[in-house]
Amino acid sequence: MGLEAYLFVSLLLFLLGLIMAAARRSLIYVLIGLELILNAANLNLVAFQRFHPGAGLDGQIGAIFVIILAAAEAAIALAIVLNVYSRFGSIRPDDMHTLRD
Amino acid sequence: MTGAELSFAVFTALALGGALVALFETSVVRSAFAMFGTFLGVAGLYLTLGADFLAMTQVLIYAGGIMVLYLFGLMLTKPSPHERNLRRIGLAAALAGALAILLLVQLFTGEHAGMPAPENLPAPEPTAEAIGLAFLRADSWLFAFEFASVLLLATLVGAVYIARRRPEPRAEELS
Amino acid sequence: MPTADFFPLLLAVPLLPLGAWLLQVLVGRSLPRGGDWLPTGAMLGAFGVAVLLYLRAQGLGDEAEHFVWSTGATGGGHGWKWFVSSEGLDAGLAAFRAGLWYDGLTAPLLAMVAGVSFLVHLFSTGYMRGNSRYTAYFAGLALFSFAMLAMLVSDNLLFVFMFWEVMGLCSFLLIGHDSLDRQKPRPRAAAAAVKAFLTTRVGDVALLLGLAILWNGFGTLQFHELAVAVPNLIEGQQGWPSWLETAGVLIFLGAVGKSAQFPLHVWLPDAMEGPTPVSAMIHAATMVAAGVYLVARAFPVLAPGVLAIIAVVGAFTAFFAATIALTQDDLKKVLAYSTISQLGYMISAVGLGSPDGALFHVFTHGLFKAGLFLGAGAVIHACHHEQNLSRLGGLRKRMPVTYASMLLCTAAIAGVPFLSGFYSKDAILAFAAEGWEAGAGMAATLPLVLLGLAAPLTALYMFRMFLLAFSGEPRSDHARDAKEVPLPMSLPLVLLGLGAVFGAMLWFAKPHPSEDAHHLATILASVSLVLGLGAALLYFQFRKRDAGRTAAALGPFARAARGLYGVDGFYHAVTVMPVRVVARLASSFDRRVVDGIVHGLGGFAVQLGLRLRRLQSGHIQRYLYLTYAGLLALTLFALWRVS
Amino acid sequence: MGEHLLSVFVALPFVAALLIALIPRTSQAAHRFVAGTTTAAAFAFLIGLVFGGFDPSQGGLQFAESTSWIPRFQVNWALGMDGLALVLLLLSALIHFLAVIATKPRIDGSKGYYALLLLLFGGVNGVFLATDLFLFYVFWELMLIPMYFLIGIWGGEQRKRAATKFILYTLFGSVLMLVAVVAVYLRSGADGVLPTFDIFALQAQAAGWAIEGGTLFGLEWSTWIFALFFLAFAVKIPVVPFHTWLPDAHVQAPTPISVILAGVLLKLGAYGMLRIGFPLAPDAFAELAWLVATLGVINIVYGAWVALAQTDFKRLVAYSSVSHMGFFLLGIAGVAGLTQGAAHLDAGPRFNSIAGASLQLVTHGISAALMFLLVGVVYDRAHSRDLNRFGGLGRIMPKFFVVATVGFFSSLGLPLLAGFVPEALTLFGAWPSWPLHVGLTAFGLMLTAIYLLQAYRSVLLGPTPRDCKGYADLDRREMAVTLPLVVASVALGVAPFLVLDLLASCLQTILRTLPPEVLP
Repeated sequence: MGLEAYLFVSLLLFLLGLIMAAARRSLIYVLIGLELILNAANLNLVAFQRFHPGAGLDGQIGAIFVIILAAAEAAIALAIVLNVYSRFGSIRPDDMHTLRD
Repeated sequence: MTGAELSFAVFTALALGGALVALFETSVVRSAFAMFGTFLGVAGLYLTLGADFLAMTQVLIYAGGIMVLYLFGLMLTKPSPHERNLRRIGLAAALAGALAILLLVQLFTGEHAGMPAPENLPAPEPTAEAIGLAFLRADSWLFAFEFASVLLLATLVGAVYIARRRPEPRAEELS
Repeated sequence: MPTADFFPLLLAVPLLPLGAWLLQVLVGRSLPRGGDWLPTGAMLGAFGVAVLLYLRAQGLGDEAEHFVWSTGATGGGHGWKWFVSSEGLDAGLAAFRAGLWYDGLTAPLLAMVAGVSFLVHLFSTGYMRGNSRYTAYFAGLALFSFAMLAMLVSDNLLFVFMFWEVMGLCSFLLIGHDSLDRQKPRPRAAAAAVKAFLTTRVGDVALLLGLAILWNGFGTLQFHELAVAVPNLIEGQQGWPSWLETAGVLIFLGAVGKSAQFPLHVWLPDAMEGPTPVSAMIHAATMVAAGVYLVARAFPVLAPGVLAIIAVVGAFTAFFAATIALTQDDLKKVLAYSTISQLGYMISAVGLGSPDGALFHVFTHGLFKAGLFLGAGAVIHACHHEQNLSRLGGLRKRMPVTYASMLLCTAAIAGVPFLSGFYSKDAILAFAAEGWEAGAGMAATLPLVLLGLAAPLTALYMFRMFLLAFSGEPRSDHARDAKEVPLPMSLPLVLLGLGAVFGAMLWFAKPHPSEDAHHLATILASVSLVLGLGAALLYFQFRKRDAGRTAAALGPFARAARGLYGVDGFYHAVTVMPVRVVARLASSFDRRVVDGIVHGLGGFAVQLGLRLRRLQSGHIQRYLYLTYAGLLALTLFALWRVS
Repeated sequence: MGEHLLSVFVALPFVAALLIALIPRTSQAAHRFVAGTTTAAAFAFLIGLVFGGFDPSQGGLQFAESTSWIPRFQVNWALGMDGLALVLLLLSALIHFLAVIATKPRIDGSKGYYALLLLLFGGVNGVFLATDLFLFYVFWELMLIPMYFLIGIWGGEQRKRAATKFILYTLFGSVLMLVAVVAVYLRSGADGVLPTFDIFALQAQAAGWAIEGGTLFGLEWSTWIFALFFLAFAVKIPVVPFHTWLPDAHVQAPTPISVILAGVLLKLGAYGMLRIGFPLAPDAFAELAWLVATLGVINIVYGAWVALAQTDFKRLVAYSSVSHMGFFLLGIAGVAGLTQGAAHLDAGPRFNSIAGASLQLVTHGISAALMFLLVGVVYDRAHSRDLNRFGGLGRIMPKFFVVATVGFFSSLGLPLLAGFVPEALTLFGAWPSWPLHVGLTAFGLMLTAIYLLQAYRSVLLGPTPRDCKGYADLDRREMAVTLPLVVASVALGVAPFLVLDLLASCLQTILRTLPPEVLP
């Protein structure tokens, strides 16, 4: 399969994550959307590295770091979600706007 | 259809299908599990790209670690049931669509000079040892690697600190 | 040649009053008698030194007319660099050197100015007694004398200008002196002071520009260097360059302001608001003489066209002011306009090509005008500040000394033969006649005609004033109670009366007009005197007309003259009011438009901020949408750049 | 110590400010003492330099030092002193010292006040001494901040508004300057050499930039540089139409701060013009000199005319500052105008012009400071600045009368007082290049006399209103503040060489930075 095929898959994955993060009504969904976006990015990284002879392993290593960050992000984000839940009694983003000017 | 094409098709279907289900599913738990499917599909795609170590990592960390994290999160919060699960999807879809069109146009009309056809690619080699060495060699990624471990440690502490239950004033009392 | 001690002596003349001024300002109020003896004594000293120098110059005999003692002319490091003192630098005014100057014209003038100043000081000790700001008054007088004396010994136009400006400040302070009186402040004195300063300032600014042109043309402002440089330039260029003519006109404008020539004469009559000795100082020794002195010194740079203008303006002023003097009822105002008229003679003399003659008249005029003003001061003092001619009269018997002194001075200014004024005025008329004989057209004829007309008028208005004040019967109680003034005041009167008689003998550089012109002038002057004196005697002595009815007799012309020909009102309408109006417009322009734009920009920024802050709603997903929009825009941009 | 003389000098006020910060809040006298001693010591030090150590015949930098500060960008801690800097430093030290004395012995928050004053002093010193463009910029910004607080905290009723206006205006200028600084820095490295921030190295290169600068939006590169620097400094000078912050700031600022503002801060913009503005873009400056001259005349005439309509004493003096600083602009424009003909003239007018412009900085610093002190004296007694409310103060306050007369007539440009010499030098110098402008300036001189005498009359002459009758004459503190300025004004008027000797060589060096085709 060519590079375009992978890029195409990655693009679709990215768009689905994007819609999900923006349109769903629960913080958990927003986070899931973000995970999809990260996966799409990782797929790009790896695909480009594969189709770019002489690139070494940098693409994959980059992807590993992204995974590490994703793990950290998920941990922190979910902790925040818990905190939000205990404070607002809800995890709907619409219910939270105390950061407003 | 060659074996490579077949596996690509299967994993793609798994990844995108999972994503679609996650997007439209009303139940959070099911949505999370659909995400699990996506993770696995992406891991398979890594395999087709010859990134065996990365595929394993994906399965272990994402499917194993992060997934569990989400399930815990779900269990500790009360889902908000029986409501329309998507709002303003039109706007999001429009933005995403515009972006998609732009990128697709670029994808299929742009030139990809220097990219060899898939059949000309060298056969993939096992990568685990190379990655391990790259992480541990001082002139390579050692610093970033160590930094990542520090980050994870900080995350661990931070997450515990944030999620700790405190007798907090509730929102109504704040405002 | 100057002897070794000449420079310190010359320098001492202005420095003595300067030192007195400094002491007066610092400690004067704690001295006995308010320290009045300090400047008076210093002036006496300065006068003594000036006389010493004068005698030394006189010792040169026939040389006395032409000699020049100057630090600049003799070189040898006596001139000093004023702007930048280091010797290595010679760019621009860094090369400017100032020095002292003493020649046959300065010698008698310096002595006259110092002497008159001293007498004014002396007179003031009596006249100003009991004034609430006695010390400050004497400080002002001392500084005034210093500035005039320093101007006379300067060897360059820039220093002349500087001390001339200092004189402007002194006249401002002294004219406004009464506005600060502790008991009875006179606001009109303040107005007069401001008017005097501003009117002369017009000329001063022009003069400064003129000096700028001269400096950039010649690289020097020293008299003797200019006197050499200008003919060289004219020879090289076959004629007077237009910039030099411009400079000449500007310099003359300076003199017009300071010497109160038409059209900038309006300040001088108002300056009568100052104490009378100050008027004597301004009119005789200092301020107004400075203008004449300036054009006389700048004579070498004045182009023929400029000289023609000067001659006509001066002659017109002489005539114009004489007509006004005829109609004034205020003792001091008559004298003020007579000064303007006489200054017209002097200025005109420069224009006619005789700076020597002009300074000669400055010299004699200084003596008898000081006598007249101090005499007027004595009259005013004796009559309890009554200075309206229609309420004076009959003072001859009551104030004999004043009467005698005033008579001599009046005769001198009217041009009675063998008195000092006769010689100097005669010389000026002779030059006018010479110009008329030599040239043709208006520029040659007008000065002679106007000056000739002014001569009988001078005799007429002076004797009118004199007779109204001194002869006949007293017309008010104040005049009836008048007593002769005490010695400090009468002594100067006597001395100045003598000066008015013999002053002309003290002058070195007698002008030498041609024989024919001289005869013509003598005839003209004599006829004028007879006419003027006769008319005055007829009208005021024998028929005892008083001042008020004189004006009525002269009809509409006199009314116009009484209204000063509307010059003051005209100035108010075309200069003062527009300047005020524009100022108000400029101010509101500044607030509304310039500042308005600034505030408008500020307000715009604030409004923009208020709009933009709505974007920060606190809704995470709205931010996400914005992020997407940004992403879209970036993608578009990237694709556009690629293609 | 020897080779770090200037560093020590610059650091001194900062250390003193720190010291004040350590003194307890209540010991006001100690704060005052530290501030007074520091400024007085700085002044004494500079006077000492004049009499020994500083060589006025040398045009270049003296006591220069340079230490690498940010090596990555070739930023150096580079200080150096020449005649211009020395003269302005003297002025600044004197004015700051007098400002300390002019402050009432008891004020709220004296700790912060004096500390900020010293920070301001240090910043100003740094600006005058910095020979590294980046360092110059840093000090430039550094000195704005204390001024903001000094106006904003200790000012009048509308102090916050005025302070905000001041800081926004000046920051606007600073931002433009930053752009120009960076542009010049990058340009200096374009020929394969290391880029530099050294002002004098940049000056040496600047002549070359004109020829192969390229254009941006249709304007020459060097024109851009000049325009940016000019705008940056124009706000500070201030040039009409960027002047409206000045009257507001002056009216709201307390008297000592007004004195510093008029006496020192306005000079910084002018100093920047002389040191950076035109030497770094000489050809653009020569081309745009007509504009500078025109703006100068507009400043003179417009400022005077607006001043004429003011009834607020302090506003009037503020506008007179605007008017007087116009002479500076005219003076520096006179340096460049000679390219349009007048070939028979040597460098004389050029020197006159720049000497007049720089001397104007000193004399205006003195006379404006004196004028603001006079306003302060009147305000302390009447609690009003309305000119129509006073009158006849000369009768009841004889000492004030003398001081005020010197102040007014020095401002008016009376010979033998400070104001005259620079005006004459400027007019003499600018005449060959800009005769028309000089002619119009004469009109401004007239207006100056009018508004000053009008104010003089309504404050000092005439009858005294009843509520002014009880005013006390100047007390000892007020005499101590005004007398040095009176003496300085007379000294400079009688003997201008006192200052011009220090300036002359330095100014000729600055003139030499103009490219040869501009010089005759």
